[in-house]
Amino acid sequence: MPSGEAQIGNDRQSEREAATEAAMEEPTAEQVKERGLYRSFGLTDEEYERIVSLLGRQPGYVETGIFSVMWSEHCSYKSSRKVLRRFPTAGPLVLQGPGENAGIVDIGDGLAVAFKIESHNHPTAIEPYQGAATGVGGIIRDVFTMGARPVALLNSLRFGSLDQARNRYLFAQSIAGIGGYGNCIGIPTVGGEVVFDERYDHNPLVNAMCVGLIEHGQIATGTASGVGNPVLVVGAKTGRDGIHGATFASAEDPHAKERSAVQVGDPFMEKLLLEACLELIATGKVVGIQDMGAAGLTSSSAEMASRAGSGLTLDVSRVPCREAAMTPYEIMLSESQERMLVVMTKGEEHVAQEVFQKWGLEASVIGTVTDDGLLRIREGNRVAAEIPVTALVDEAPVLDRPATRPRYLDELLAEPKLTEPEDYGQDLLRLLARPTIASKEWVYRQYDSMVRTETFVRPGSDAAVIGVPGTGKALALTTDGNGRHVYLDPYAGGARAVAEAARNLVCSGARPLAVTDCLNYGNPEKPEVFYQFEQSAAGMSAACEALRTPVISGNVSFYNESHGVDIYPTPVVGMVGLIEDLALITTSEWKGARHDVYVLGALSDSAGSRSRLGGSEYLAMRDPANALRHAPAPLDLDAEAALQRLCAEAIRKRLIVSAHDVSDGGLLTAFAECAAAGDLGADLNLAGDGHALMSLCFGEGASQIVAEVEPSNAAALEDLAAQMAVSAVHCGMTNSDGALRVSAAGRAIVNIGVAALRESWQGAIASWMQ
Amino acid sequence: MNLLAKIYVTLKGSVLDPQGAAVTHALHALSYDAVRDVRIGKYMEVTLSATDETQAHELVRGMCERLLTNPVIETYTYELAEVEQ
Amino acid sequence: MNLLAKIYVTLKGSVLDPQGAAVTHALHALSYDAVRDVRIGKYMEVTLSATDETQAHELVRGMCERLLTNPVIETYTYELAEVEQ
Amino acid sequence: MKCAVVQFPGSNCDMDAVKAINHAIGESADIVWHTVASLEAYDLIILPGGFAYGDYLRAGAIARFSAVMEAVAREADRGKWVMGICNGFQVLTEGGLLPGALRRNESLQFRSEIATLEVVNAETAFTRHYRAGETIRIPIAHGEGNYYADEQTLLRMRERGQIIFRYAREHNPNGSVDDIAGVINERGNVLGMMPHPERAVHERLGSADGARLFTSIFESWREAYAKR
Ligand SMILES: Nc1ncnc2c1ncn2[C@@H]1O[C@H](COP(=O)(O)OP(=O)(O)O)[C@@H](O)[C@H]1O
Ligand SMILES: [Mg+2]
Repeated sequence: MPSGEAQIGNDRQSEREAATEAAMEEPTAEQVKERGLYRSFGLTDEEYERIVSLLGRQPGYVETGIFSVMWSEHCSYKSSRKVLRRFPTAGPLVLQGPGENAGIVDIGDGLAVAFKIESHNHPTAIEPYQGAATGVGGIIRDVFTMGARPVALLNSLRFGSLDQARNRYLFAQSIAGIGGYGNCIGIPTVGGEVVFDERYDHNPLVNAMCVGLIEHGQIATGTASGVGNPVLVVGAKTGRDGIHGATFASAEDPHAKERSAVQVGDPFMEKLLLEACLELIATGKVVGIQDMGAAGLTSSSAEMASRAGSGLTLDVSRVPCREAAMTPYEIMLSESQERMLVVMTKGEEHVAQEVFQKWGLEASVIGTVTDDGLLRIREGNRVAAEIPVTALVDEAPVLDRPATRPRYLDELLAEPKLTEPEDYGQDLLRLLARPTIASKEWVYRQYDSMVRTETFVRPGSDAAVIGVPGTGKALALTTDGNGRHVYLDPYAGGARAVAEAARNLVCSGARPLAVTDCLNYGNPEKPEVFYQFEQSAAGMSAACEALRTPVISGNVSFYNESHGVDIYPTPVVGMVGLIEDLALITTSEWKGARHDVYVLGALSDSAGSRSRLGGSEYLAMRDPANALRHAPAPLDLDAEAALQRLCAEAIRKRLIVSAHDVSDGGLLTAFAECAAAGDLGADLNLAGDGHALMSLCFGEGASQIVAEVEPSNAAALEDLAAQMAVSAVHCGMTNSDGALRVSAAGRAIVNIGVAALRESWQGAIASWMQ
Repeated sequence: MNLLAKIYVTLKGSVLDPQGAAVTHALHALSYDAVRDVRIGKYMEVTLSATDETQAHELVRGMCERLLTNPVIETYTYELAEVEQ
Repeated sequence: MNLLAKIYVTLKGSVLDPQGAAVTHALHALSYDAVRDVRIGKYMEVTLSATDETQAHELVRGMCERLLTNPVIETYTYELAEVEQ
Repeated sequence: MKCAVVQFPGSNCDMDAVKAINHAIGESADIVWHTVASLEAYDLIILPGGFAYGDYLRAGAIARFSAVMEAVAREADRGKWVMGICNGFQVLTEGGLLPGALRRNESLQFRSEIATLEVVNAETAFTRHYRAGETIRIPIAHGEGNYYADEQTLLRMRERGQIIFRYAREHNPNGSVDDIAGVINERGNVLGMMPHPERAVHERLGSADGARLFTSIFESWREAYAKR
């Protein structure tokens, strides 16, 4: 019987190479310069010269590695720093703004909410399950490192279109990874969004958000103060994972990928780490604590010292390693997951060791806090690196990237000329089956959204709602963003992301508190991309001002480009709102038959419909070739703010029983979602015909909310709206005969059974994924 | 000819294997102190038909690289044997 | 002596293997029509020390039966080989 | 009634179980760490949901060797009530306190939703407040809930009324044999179920149907206590 055996050569070989490389003598400072090694780390000649002048000598190999990660885009925010400074970040409730691992907002009762969003786009493109999973793991650490108990997760996702097998693979695996991590660690994943567009074909976006609760007195920070205080590494052992992940997040160099082996997440380890860290922080013996994310020990130690204006001496030979013969360089740059850096009060290191032992984890003292302002790395008695902390952090380059308004923006046309559909209902069914519009149940049923038993509104409504134990209050949570709109109008698109997030919270009965943002863009070295970045950030700032929601944390992801194509500029807004009374919780599905249906917010103005087909998913469906050639609707922030005030007040007065914001897919989609989710039909009337009717039905971009009102409250709602000078248009009534019927100027344009609506909307993604 | 490919997929040496680590721990807790290390991977039995061995090797390598493993974190080996029926 | 045990855990023949079925489907979708069937199990590499081979066999069997497999649904085979160091 | 909720490294529904007991029957419950050797003091022992030891290898496989599991087996032998929810059910089957095994969901996906169940046997200490044949809604959240037992075992279980909950016909979320969602041991004091009754104790959570498991056991305890 013939039998064969094959060994796959190249992987084994590259492992051997890596091992020999590690064992090799470390290059000298001279060689780093002569051979231009710093370039392969991503440093420019200019940056190298700057390092030489800051140090007053040539940096050694380890030092060069440390500078390269600290000065990378990922850690230094060198391209974005100047722009981010313009965000409004202050507010009466802000307890911690940007700059720490997560922002914190006061919610009364001595409690606060900590939250942050972060991208893990590049790792996901390479290994979607682990890339997405470790993204979730990282953002959870950012929250519990503040002393907060993580209570909810959200995720904002972008993939290429599902007709490509590769995209289906990336999508399925990312969802599995997100669920795999959150489910295991026991934090409910309660919301998010998913958009499909070929612009994300090679650059999927995975942005993960974590929300935590904290008592005011328990807030911990990432500071390394107090000379002589011990520094500990706690949690997982260090391996050769993802070395240079931060620097090479953008590199197209194949060696870079080889080098930065993908990190594998261990949610079980993180669950133990989470419990141990919270227990440790509660002892009051922790001086500072910071998670080790990108650039691992290097960035965590430099940032902790920088915040305190102190120095640190660390001995890498005391770091517990998973692999043999790891060099100082590798230990400093490893991105192994599930680790934290902790500074304890001197003499209390045993407290950390006891707590960690209970949870079966290691806590090893690796150094001390000094007052000389130096990050000094030893390997036993040998000094491997000695760098002023200020040189790494404060002196990191800040760039003034040129911004140029892209030509396409000046070539945009007004509304497209589409023929009016014979049957609006058929177009609505097709629209509901577009993966971007369709129900995301296929996604969120893979997430445990209920663990902790505080999830009062599960995924599927405008925002998720979770209870705040012991208070009778709740938090509403959402993420929103629409890259196509931002592409077509960067400023208004940025503003709209904020407005939409706030509107989702308001529709749920909440008062928006603050924003965390994840800014995903292409290559910032392209002036057109930088323009998109700058303008959309400015638009977000304006909306944050108008809606009084300061930015308290965030993250930037650049270089989301492949083959010269940049993704849509995709700022994602994560927002948290406070619901003062559980009785105010409101959801989007219709609740009962023979209720009045209103649209709050103007349907039209002097220029016709307030919505526009430009930028809409409907236009992308009807005429994909021209989807990017028409301007979207302008945004009126004053009108938006007024609309939100009305909705909030109407909910507070218990005038409305359901509220749903009108967003992707437009007004008919919003009606259909209310109907499908509530299993109720309606008989509705709209005005107009021709193009105006089409953009009213399918256009996007206007500030509108669909509200359901019991007849006995209809007059009160109309009065309130008049008083607040916001339009409230009565469109008709819900019914109990299971059909959604819409007519316009006496003509029936939609007549579809609710079951059929639901089938198109709910089954679409599943049918792609079979 | 009909063949059985036995495919062994393992995580690359430097990639963290949390499952293996947990099982090592558990074995130690059960007093299997003699155990130094555990790595956990996948084992697949694929039955297929091919015109000859060369083609079979090609098929198996192809499916391993395209679907059955992710070369970023995994490696594989396999054995191929003719079977009856 | 130092040994490497290669352990193969598979679902019992009578137990459905949905993962294998899914992979078979996926392979067919990639036009690997030559594939008849796929069964998916676990592959474990356990390095251990033992005084002699008999003891090693005993150890490996013990850990398979107590922890590494669930006899209600799984069976296993293994190979044992001496290794250096 | 003295209630213990066992906490393994990786348990994550432990607090939920404590909260549900408080809410449904007004009793407190102790969280008991996996190293504890005696559970003598308790009337009801709950093995909660979660991912004990990360569910690595097989769900429940490592946890069942915890010191506390010997105590659980001992108390079960003495007739104390033991209830394994989700991961707890997996630990009980792995440990041999309940028949069968839980495999990966047929869809190969984790599934989280509110499931519709049929109460098959309402004559146990855990289910006396339900009606046989009644339909209830209880959340599920698991990736390995696909119950399996061989034909012979199933036959025996059916004869002895050991099948307690089934998923509603055509709504089996994981492919379990005979649509089984929850089973009991022969003696009737060890219950295992994949759905999470502790997540369904008031309407705000989407259903209050799970509360009756706790009230049933509470009444069983009161009766037994009154007899003593
Ligand atoms: N990736 C996801 N994870 C969890 N929930 C999701 C995800 N994508 C969408 N959802 C949920 O589906 C519902 C609809 O999402 P979306 O259409 O984006 O709402 P909206 O347009 O109101 O922001 C929301 O409740 C949302 O939280
Ligand atoms: Mg919405």
